Amino acid sequence: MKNSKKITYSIILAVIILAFLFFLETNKANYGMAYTVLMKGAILAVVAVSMNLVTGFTGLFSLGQAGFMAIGAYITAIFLIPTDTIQDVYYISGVSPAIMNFKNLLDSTPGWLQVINPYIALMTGGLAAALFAALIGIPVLRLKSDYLAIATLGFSEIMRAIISSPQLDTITNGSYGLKKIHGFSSIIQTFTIAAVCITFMVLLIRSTYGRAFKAIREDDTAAEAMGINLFKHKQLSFVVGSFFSGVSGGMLAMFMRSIDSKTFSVSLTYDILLIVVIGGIGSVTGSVISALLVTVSKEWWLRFFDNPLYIGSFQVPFFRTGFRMVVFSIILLAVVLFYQRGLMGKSEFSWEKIGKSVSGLKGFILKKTSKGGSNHVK
Amino acid sequence: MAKNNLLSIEDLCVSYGGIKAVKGISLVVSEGDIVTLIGANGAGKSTILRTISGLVKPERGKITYNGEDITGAQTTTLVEKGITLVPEGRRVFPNLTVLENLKIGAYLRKDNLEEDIQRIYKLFPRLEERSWQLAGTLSGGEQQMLAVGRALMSRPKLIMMDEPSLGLAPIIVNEIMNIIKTINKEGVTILLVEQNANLALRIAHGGYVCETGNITMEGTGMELLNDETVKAAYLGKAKKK
Amino acid sequence: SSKPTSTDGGKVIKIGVFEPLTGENGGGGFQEALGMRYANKVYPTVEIGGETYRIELVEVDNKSDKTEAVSAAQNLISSDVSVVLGSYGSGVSIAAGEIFAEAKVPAIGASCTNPQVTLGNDYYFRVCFLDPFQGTVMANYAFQEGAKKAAVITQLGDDYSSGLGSYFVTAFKELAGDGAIVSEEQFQTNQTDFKAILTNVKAANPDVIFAPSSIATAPLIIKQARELGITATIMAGDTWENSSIIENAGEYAEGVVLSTFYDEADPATDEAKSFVKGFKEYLKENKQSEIIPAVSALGYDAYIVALEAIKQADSTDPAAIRDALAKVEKDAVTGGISFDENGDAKKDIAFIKAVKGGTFEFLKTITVAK
Amino acid sequence: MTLSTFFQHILTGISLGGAYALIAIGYTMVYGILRLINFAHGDIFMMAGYFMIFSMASLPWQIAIPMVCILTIILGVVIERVAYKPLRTAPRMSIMISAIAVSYLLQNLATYLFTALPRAYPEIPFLKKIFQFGTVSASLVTFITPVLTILLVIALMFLINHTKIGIAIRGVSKDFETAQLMGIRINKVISVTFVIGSFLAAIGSILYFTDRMSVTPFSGTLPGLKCFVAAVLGGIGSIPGAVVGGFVIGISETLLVALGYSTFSDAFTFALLIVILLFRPTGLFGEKNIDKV
Amino acid sequence: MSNSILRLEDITMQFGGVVAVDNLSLEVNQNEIVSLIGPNGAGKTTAFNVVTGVYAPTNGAIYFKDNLITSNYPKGSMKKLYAGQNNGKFNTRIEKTPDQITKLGVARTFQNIRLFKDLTAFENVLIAKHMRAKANFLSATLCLNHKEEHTMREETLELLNILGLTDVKDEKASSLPYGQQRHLEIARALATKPELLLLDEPAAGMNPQETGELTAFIHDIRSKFNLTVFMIEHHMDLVMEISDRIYVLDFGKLIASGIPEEVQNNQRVIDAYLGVQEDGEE
Ligand SMILES: Nc1ncnc2c1ncn2[C@@H]1O[C@H](COP(=O)(O)OP(=O)(O)OP(=O)(O)O)[C@@H](O)[C@H]1O
Ligand SMILES: Nc1ncnc2c1ncn2[C@@H]1O[C@H](COP(=O)(O)OP(=O)(O)OP(=O)(O)O)[C@@H](O)[C@H]1O
Ligand SMILES: [Mg+2]
Ligand SMILES: [Mg+2]
Repeated sequence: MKNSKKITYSIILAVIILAFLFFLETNKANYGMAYTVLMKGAILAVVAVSMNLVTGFTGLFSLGQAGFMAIGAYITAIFLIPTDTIQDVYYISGVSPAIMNFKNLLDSTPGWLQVINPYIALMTGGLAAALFAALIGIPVLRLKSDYLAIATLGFSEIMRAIISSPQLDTITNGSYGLKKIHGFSSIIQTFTIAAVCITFMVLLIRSTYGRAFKAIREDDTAAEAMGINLFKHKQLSFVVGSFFSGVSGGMLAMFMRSIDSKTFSVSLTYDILLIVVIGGIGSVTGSVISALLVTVSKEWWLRFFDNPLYIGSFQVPFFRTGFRMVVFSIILLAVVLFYQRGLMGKSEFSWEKIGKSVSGLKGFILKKTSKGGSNHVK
Repeated sequence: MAKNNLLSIEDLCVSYGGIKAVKGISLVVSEGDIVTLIGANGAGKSTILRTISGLVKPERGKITYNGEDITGAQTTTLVEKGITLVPEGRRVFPNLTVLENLKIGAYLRKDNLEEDIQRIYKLFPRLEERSWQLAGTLSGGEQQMLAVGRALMSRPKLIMMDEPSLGLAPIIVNEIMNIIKTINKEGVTILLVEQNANLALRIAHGGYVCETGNITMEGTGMELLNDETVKAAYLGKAKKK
Repeated sequence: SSKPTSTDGGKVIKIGVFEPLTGENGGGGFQEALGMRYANKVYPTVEIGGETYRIELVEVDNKSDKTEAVSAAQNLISSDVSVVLGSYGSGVSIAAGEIFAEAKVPAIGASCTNPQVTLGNDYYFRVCFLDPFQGTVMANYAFQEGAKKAAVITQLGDDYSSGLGSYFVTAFKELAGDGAIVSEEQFQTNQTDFKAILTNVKAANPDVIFAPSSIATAPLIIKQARELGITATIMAGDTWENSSIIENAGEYAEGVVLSTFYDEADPATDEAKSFVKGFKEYLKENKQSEIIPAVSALGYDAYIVALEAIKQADSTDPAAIRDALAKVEKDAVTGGISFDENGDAKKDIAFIKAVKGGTFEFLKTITVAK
Repeated sequence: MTLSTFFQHILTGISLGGAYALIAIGYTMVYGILRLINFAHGDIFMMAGYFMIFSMASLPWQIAIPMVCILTIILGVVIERVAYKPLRTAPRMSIMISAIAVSYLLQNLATYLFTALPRAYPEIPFLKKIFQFGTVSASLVTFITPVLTILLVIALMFLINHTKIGIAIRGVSKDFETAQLMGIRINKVISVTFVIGSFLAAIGSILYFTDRMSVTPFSGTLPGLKCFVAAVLGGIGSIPGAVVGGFVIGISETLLVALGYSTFSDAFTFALLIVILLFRPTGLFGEKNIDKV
Repeated sequence: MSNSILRLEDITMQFGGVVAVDNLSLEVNQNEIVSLIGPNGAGKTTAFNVVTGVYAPTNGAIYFKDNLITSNYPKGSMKKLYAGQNNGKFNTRIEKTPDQITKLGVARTFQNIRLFKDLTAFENVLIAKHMRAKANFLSATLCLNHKEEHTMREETLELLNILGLTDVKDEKASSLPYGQQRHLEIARALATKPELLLLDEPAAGMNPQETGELTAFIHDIRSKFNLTVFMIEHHMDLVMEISDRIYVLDFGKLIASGIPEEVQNNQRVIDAYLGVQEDGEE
């Protein structure tokens, strides 16, 4: 396929998506469920891709995502809780003067700065997560495979313990969490931020640095012998990945409007890992598709399993609360068993493939119709 | 010769995904013989051995062992029947010691192993010196010795060796060929894949030449050794000196 | 449970049930939902504008998980519910509050006692009292019973537990002096081993232990404490009025004291009388223990308050119902209910109960000025 | 801290550590052979708890205990067959997701079938006998746990290091194909591993729940995580490592709480783990990476 | 100034009690082809590993183009265990990582092929170009380095062409036949623009015919890229034909060195390594 053609197709696709999002935005009331679930899917897509960057493309099995997301989320939240309600939020122990001063400082900035405040908040959250990643990366990235996984998981749990500790009540509001966080202005905003983040990571993966990451994944000894500085590149991937985990944590805070430390427990990391693997380790498109699919099906489409189902007056057995999650687990298992390498394997979306399958489909239909035709003659 | 056919293969086809690696070969190994399979890289030699061992499932064809159809049988069943493979690329268990590697070679045997272990140590003194060492840290050649020794531990009827001389010092290569002759004299049938066609053909009773998935030539060891095409293609001697 | 809309064709008004039916709080959420389901059974219809509407409960499971709460709440909104009931556990209610407020659908909390649920949210109401009140009540009770030293055990990262603990500490210090809290311990979510904490508590030798926590942890704390030879009175908040705790802790549970929203032995209203009778049957039908959990009663109350508001609004319109709710007055199972400007039920009485002979026995009521 | 309080803590720590160790061995063994972090292990342990509740409802403990062991073993082996065996040649991550899916399934199934309300764990009379030494009190199970753990581990170590099946287990872990060439039936060997792991989980579950008295669908989550950490700390794949790890975590956790750092008890556990890994990148007893260049 | 490109001085490498390389000194000169031979387990690969920084030697020093790049002496528990010689001669500690050494201009292939298995032949080579790329990660990500990227790709194609891999450039490395994998490893090593190329058994698994072709090929690349080649090999045909000089190791020690004829007729080498050649075979 020609490049220009591909670009045209891509632009058309982007326009369609935008139009769809615009439609959702204007008809929010009627399509609330799609609106909410897609928004969450987009946010999870960012963190899934960031995990894929680290785990799938660099081969660093990291389970620290929840921790980095927590950092991003709390920082974003502090930025985005309106100053007039902040005392209500820290209702038990009061708010630390440092935060109060900071909020006042923010409020005194010029108007345009306040408009881009959410972006600054997300950036800061991401940067803080990246900073933490850089610090713990120094000792931890020497570890191999599962040892690295458990060390990063440990970090994430430590992070959570610190956040929920009563000692930090005036900053993180300990057990009580942060609320009244300013949310997204529209779903288009969410998707745009997500798209920018994911595009950046895709470009990184495609660059010469991304290739070096893959080399490390394939065989770190050989990669090192090819002059790739293992530590520097692992660190780079880890820090960039954590940056975007932090950003997506911030986005999650904006989506949920209220967060607490429990949100960022190990199971969040598992959920993300699940999305990554279902999508295909080493496939960005896979992660994105899987983030949307998993979220939409788990939180929306499968919900009917939770309610009693009648066919006529016959009540179908098994359909009651909790059944949805049983079904979800079974589907999950089936998908892993069926698609051992995830939905996309290591491959990415490409117009060529679409083209191929479309022409394949065309051929199929043509055959069918011609067959049908001959039948007709008979 | 009224030798019994221990192993015979008819019209074997194997492919990996879409790629055909073996395209309908037939061959026969008589009981008590050394048969060698030579051919260029990627000709499909290892694939043939792996298919006989049940590690790869054939697409078509029939493998008979001792009169019994063993096509597609499980690897472990075949080992029980006395077929052993020294796999390509050594494949020692890196986390086991040298001694444990030898013991695991005799996994199905229930009798005393001591005598056999001593025999292997005599064949490869280096292994005795390093009996406590984790096999993963052995040098390439030492691992190759271990792989051969391990296969002998099961007292097979048919032993298939995939490039047993790979990475061995010349002196050991000669040694290995002698060992093959010795165990063959003790009654073990041998199917040998070797890049060092020269040596292999010299000790073999019969040989096959394999090219891109097909058998292109067969004969006794000496016949092939003296064949001009074989000389030119595999013995690398035509232009020398 | 309810029948689907399609079969009978009549007019329908939907009430959302927003509860954790699985996850950490799945147990409590289930009991609260039972109360609502029962209420629906008792009052299946409502008159609006002279027409009979069938009331359909739309249940969604928020899995005790804040992240999922948002989409679960949205699911209710998408199902066009006129009013929402729930949830057990304040965290999920707070997370969902924004969604309800934005969609302008009123929500009535049954047992979510955290002040933050209704604070600054014009669409959230609740039929129970609040943690600060409850904490103060228990501190007062302990002090009245002669306790001089108290230990507090709370769950980290849990706003209910930590919040209640903190209100208790403040109140008890005020009453008994700054040194009266001899030990403050925290434990982690899902922790099952409390011996280390309890050994410390034992060493501090308190007169009472205040341990507000979830149903799942309660029997563990009680049993392990008694096993270690701790004899101090163990006290907690409303969540502990749950028969599963007695079932699990067995005789160890004897003497445990808690505050709760109502007393089944002494029904205050007519509504309460018929509720106690009917609901016990209903529990039996559902293969549950026959002790009525307080949260079930509150769930029932939330439903009938919603019903009353619908009647008064005489409309299925959520906004109208919200306005009616603000003015509603209803004699419910847990007493008369009307809401203050925050949307909180004006309740100033807490019932103190203790476990005796394998059931919860009423001790006294305590009133504290807010 | 008085001396008796200290002893009380130590007792608690050792007993907790013993139960952790038994579960950690399950992780380590499965990891040792499949390179798989069996996330479902904690939930198998939880299910063993429910099995006991239902067995004891109608049977005396003498029969209930072996019954629970058998049921748990069956559960473990079935899980292996259904969820892991078809993935022998799949990437490691996929098997891990399969394990997570099984873990979700068990939790959700337990919630669905038994509700999320805690269920009382039956008392096995003799285990609950309480001993009193001055002010220190403890039930028999507290003493039995560490002793039983050590005994089982000694037996297991012998099995792994000195028997044929032991060598086979270690061999299979590195190379399925070559193991088959040795005549080893890998599926059988893997099943044996799951039998042992699940058996220990059942025993661990009996000891653990007898001491803690109630079961919920999430009862396996935290012990699961802790024991996994214990296995890694000891060097995942190493049985003595898992035991030492189990005791280290059990005791240090208890002592930290005892010292008043309950907020950070988990954090400290993880911090300890990270520090140990920094000095010994493959845990205390983990095998070094033998990747000869 | 000498014309040596690599010089090992009293290198000892000890693993626990095993002395793999024992007090080895040798020198490779610019543009030479030098072979390192010896029985299995003699320490040849280990010597390569020490040169390329995979292991830090227990004792000894290494010079690359007369610059000291590695130097070490027994430390820690090794102080007691150390069984080599020249204890105390060295007192500086310089340990370079493999990537730093590659950057200096030393590239290698591996005895057991270590390609990036799941990547294509093209990517395998392109990755090796990364080290010499100048773009930082931001400019590379934002595609500001397309000129450089373009040259990298061009050069990669050229290398593949030279090694006869153009046809298979888009195939996964793991699906290539053994011989091509060996070639690809060499291409990848060359992509790092080395001055010294270390080949560990390049002819292993090749038949005599293919081995013969390798001789010509190594000569070719030496002149084309102005290389020095240091090679481990067990195929005596190849070694004797191609080497300017040969070093022979046994039990970690140097037992002989010199031009092929000398080594071939050295009795110690024959006893330890070559064995008595059967007639017909050489
Ligand atoms: N796992 C695999 N997947 C895909 N293709 C494979 C695989 N294994 C082998 N092949 C291909 O099958 C063909 C035959 O390979 P095989 O290993 O049998 O050759 P061989 O004769 O043993 O070669 P060599 O002398 O290099 O060992 C080759 O083209 C090879 O690339
Ligand atoms: N990491 C290690 N730990 C312990 N011993 C080792 C290690 N690496 C190598 N050895 C030992 O050092 C010796 C030299 O090994 P090396 O790989 O250098 O041999 P080699 O000369 O390359 O042999 P070959 O020709 O067989 O490849 C061997 O005896 C080997 O067992
Ligand atoms: Mg081969
Ligand atoms: Mg070597």
